[in-house]
Amino acid sequence: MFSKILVANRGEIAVRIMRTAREMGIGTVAVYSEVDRCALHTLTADEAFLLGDSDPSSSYLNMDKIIDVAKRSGAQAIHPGYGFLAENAAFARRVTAEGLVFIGPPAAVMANLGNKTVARTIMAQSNVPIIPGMTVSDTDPARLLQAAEEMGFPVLIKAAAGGGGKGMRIVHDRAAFAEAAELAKSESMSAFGDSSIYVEKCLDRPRHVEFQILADEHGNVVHLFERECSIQRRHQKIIEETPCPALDEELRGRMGAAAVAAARAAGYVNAGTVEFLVDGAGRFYFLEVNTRLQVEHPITEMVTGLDLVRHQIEIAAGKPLPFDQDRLTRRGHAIECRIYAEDPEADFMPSPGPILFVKSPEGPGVRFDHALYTGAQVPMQYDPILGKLVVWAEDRHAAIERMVRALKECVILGVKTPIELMIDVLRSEPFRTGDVHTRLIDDHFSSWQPDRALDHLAAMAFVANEILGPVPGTVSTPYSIGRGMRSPWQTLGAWDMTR
Amino acid sequence: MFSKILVANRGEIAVRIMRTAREMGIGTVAVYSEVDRCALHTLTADEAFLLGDSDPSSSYLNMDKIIDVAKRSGAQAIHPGYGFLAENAAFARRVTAEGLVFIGPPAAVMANLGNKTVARTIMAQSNVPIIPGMTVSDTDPARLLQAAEEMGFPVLIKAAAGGGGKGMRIVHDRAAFAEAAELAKSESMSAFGDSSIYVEKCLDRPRHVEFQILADEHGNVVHLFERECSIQRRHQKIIEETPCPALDEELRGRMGAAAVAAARAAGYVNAGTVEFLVDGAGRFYFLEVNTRLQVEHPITEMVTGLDLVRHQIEIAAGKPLPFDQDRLTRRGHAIECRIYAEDPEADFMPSPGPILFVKSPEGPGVRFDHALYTGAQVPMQYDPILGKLVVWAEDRHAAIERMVRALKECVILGVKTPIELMIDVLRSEPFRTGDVHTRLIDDHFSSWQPDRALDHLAAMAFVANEILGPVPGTVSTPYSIGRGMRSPWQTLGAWDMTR
Amino acid sequence: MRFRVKIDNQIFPIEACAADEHGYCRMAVNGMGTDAAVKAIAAGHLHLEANGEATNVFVARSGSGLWVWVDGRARLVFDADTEQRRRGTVRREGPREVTPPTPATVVRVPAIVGDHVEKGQALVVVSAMKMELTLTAPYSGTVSAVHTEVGAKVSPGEILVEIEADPEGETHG
Amino acid sequence: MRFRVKIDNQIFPIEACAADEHGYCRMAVNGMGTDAAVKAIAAGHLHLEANGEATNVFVARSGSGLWVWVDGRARLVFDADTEQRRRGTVRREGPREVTPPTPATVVRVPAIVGDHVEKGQALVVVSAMKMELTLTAPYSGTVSAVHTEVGAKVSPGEILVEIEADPEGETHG
Repeated sequence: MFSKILVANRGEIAVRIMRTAREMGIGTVAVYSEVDRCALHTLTADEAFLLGDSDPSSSYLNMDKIIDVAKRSGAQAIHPGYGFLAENAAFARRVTAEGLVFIGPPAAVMANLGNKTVARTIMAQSNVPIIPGMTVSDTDPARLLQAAEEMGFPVLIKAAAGGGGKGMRIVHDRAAFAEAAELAKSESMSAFGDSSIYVEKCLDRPRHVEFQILADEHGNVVHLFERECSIQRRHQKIIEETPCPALDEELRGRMGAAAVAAARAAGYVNAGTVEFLVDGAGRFYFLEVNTRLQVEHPITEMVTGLDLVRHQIEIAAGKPLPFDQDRLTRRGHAIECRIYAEDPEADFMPSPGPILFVKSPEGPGVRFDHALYTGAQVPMQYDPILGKLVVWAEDRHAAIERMVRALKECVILGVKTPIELMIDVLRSEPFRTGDVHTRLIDDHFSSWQPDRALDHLAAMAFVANEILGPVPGTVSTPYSIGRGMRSPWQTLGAWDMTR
Repeated sequence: MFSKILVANRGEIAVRIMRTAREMGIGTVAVYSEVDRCALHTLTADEAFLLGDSDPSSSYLNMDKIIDVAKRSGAQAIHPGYGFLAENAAFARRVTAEGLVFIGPPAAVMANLGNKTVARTIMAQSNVPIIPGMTVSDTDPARLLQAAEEMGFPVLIKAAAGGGGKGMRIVHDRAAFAEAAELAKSESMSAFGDSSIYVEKCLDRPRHVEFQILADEHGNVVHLFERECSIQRRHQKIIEETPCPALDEELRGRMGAAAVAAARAAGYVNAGTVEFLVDGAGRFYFLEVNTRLQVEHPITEMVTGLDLVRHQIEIAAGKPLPFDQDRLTRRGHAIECRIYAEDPEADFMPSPGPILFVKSPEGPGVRFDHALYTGAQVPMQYDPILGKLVVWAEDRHAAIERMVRALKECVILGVKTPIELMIDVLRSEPFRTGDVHTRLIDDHFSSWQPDRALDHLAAMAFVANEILGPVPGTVSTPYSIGRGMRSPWQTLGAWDMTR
Repeated sequence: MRFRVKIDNQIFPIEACAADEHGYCRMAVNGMGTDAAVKAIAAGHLHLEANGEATNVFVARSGSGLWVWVDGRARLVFDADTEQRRRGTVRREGPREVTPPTPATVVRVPAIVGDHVEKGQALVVVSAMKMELTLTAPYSGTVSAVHTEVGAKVSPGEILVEIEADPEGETHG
Repeated sequence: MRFRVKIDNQIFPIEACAADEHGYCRMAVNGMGTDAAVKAIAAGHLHLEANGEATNVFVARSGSGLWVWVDGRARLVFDADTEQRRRGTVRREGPREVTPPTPATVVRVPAIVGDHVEKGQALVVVSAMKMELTLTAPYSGTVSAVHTEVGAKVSPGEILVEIEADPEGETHG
């Protein structure tokens, strides 16, 4: 086993990985950018190294610097987390070439699956059902439009290199196609360094259901059941749950088998996720393989009782999986809410700034993976995820109620968050009945407004605070030492978005 | 289902019960004493009522006042937690007579099982093995001594009405018997209002293994597997785990069946615990039934995936158990450490006082049920439990490492706690190998001293704090408004105990 | 003591007393029939009882306002009188200027000086936090100046495109 | 700057610098070869790097001392110089008086005026937090006064039983 690993990431996922490493007796090395000198991941590691300025290309995307730190610190392996270099095959290749271990799949597998059209071809050859659409990417507007017209609108434009909704556009008619394709290409270029896109048939209100897989170097592959990830905004998941209310045991079994087949077809090793779309008739289609630990991995941990990061590290160290498919069981129901610094009243615009007060929810069945403390800064340079609130309970109904309770206990002041919206979504009829699909937020919450019923209580609390005086210890301004500047983001709430 | 319940308790257990009630859509009513005006349970409830001054007899033991609050607030049921009135049959009878529901077993069952000698008789009649000893309690020193001599020293003197180590004394020889019996009678009288005691054979370094049971009003009884509770100090559990490393499936099955038989023999309803002693040869003996929710119930919740408080409330509302024995499974390993305000260097003397700083441990597989906040007071009038730190993981080894990690993250300043001792116990050879018994702390840690290896770091932190100045928000003195006085307990660390 | 408290665009007139011997500050919202008693518990933590129900409220000062958390809902709360003085004559009628809502990088500039644009038409596309945002015309008119270019780093308040508004009533196809 | 810091009975002489531009305060323990850099992160939260390893340290002021949490270990830390001045000539030789360590209620009083008692013999039994504690004779001697009775509420510092010590060397069977 490794004695020291480097975590090439920041925020809640870096902290979460370090906790498991610590429990395994493995030393932890953090890397950080200028703006993250006091970030929680920097503070949590046994050792921390400055990469450079806050631009991702100078820090968390800078392969040379990260590999240099790994060598200087004596780390034997690198865990990439999610985002940044996690699905960068060139990085995985570099790490291996330098004699270090990449905690993730082999670079070649990652390259194949990272190209969405290559992945579609591999799956089609292994009889894993794929969504109707192109299997070769393109940049030429005319050929792309032609493909779109052949399959019929609406279509989805997707980045060949991408994932996570980056570079993705729904196009409902021919007129809007050209500008959407331009935008998708440009976003794809800035996110992945590659402007290749392709066109897929857009299914009507599909469910997004993914299967977690674990595969070792010895040919063992298992799936850890599904995650229902249909609740999205801006094509990014915000609420996930497992089990998926729409799957029966028969369909779950078939999809799990398809996920394992997909992993075997790709030669997969380590933890990964096979994403499917499921239509109203219960037909499922391969969407993509995420060759990393997913943001939403904790709900799988909750229902299976496994620590996925521990298994990632053990697999990377060459150990065989300690269980086979028959030994794995699901129990209860788990839900995750992603807590971003974003404004649900302004189309989920990021809302970075200082965390003026934070208090984690507690009690039975609650886990909050985060990188927050009172006085921490949420920088504008990176993905504005603050944390992931996860609950599990005996059944879906109890899990929903537990999540509502936990969200109400999840106090975050200083930046906008979707917590209030999430409470309303969880309590909504469509969510309660399990009738979820990828357009649920758009269909039911696009003009969501905060409930004003308790505003008079907030007003009275304001008055009490004026009368009772500043309570000892209230943080009025963030500490200035070694912190980034106060960004204009924090006033974002007062801006009307034009988009 | 009830629309409102009263929680007749304080501290972490009251907060824990309220969280589940809230998730079930049930309103919560707290009761509190003068010193608990700002206690977390008082603050957590939807409504809170002052009972009276801080003496338990004026507050948490005052049946009249508690029943009056239940009626005034419109609560339909009372959850007694553990301790205080939880095992008081007269209280359960009063609650029922007043038309309210007692969330616990019927009064008559509680009375039978509360009398340890009656309980021993019931079990013996149902072929549940009992420890050799008296089945009739007594107060006469001569007859007690005679019984002790007949079974041979060492013997245990126990309170007939008691539990939890109160009024219990080990006697190694005839000479010490008389004073020990007097002390036991006096302690039993003050704790339970009854000085009856009895004598039992003292087993050599037995394991204390208990089985959780759930029984509904419809004759269904299940067990939720065991808890190993051998790690004790002052005859009180401080570290519990499940599964018990010493049980194989065959013995677990026989003990589970005996626990269910014991529950059936007693006519048990609601959640309860059947305690056994297990000797080195794998023989097990009935010890007692705890007719309440146990402090250590969360480890069972972790490995079975059930919310015991939810099931207690549902059973009390007349619902049948939603599962039978075959549906129940164990998974992984859970450990609990009880965090008391007590000084492990001074024979675990209570150490009440102000909580000057608290920070809960977080991350995967960690749960901290507590009633703390920075600025809270730990009053001297009540049991000094601060919280219960619970972890679960895939196996015992991972659970131990996770608990060590969590203990290190469980920052509590202002009162003495056993956290440091617990880290050392968990890392000790006897605990690691699973070779635990009720004398482990006495045998290996009776002269425990803090490890001084990191004291120089604490010294440097002191200097930094002097130089960097008081960090904004540091609480230097607790807020004076509405708080109890600063008790001399907080200086206890400087006292040498004479006992 | 009397207060006028502002949340969003609503004003709450509140009459409050000094703290009592248990530290509770009692108050009522005029015209709403809601009484409350509020007590300070710890740093940023208040306990509020209103109409027989209690809840924990968390607060944090932010500039001239106070963030308040009630039951999962965060509000930025102001003293209405101070706020009014501070804002003075500032018009509050929605964005009239083409400026990014966040620090961002310009990726495309469809606006061309002299072009006529309709309200809502794309003028500048910026990228921030790996997302693209389109800044559109706040009203119909003619582009009179473009102050940015592809690759520029821009900040809120910086006017990227100026538009000379159409005369009232005039429309273009 | 020089400090003498006391934990338990150990004195640590420490030489420290003012904070650098990143807020780190650098220091060394004289004679131990341990360098550290410590930075203030948040209320009660410091970050400490020593010999290439970092850890989070939590602190809280308590009277003249500072509680410090390092890696699961809580220490009450004092400035040794202040502490010495404060303690002055106070004798530190263990309990010499029969007084409860905690507020408690007296449940039994075996001590009788005029009795001779051996060191360690039970004098008063008190009850606190549902536990019984036996207060024993701190030295051998003759009970000269009993200032309490069953049922009394007693506090630390209150002398419950006075004992006239035996002359040195004298023992009783």
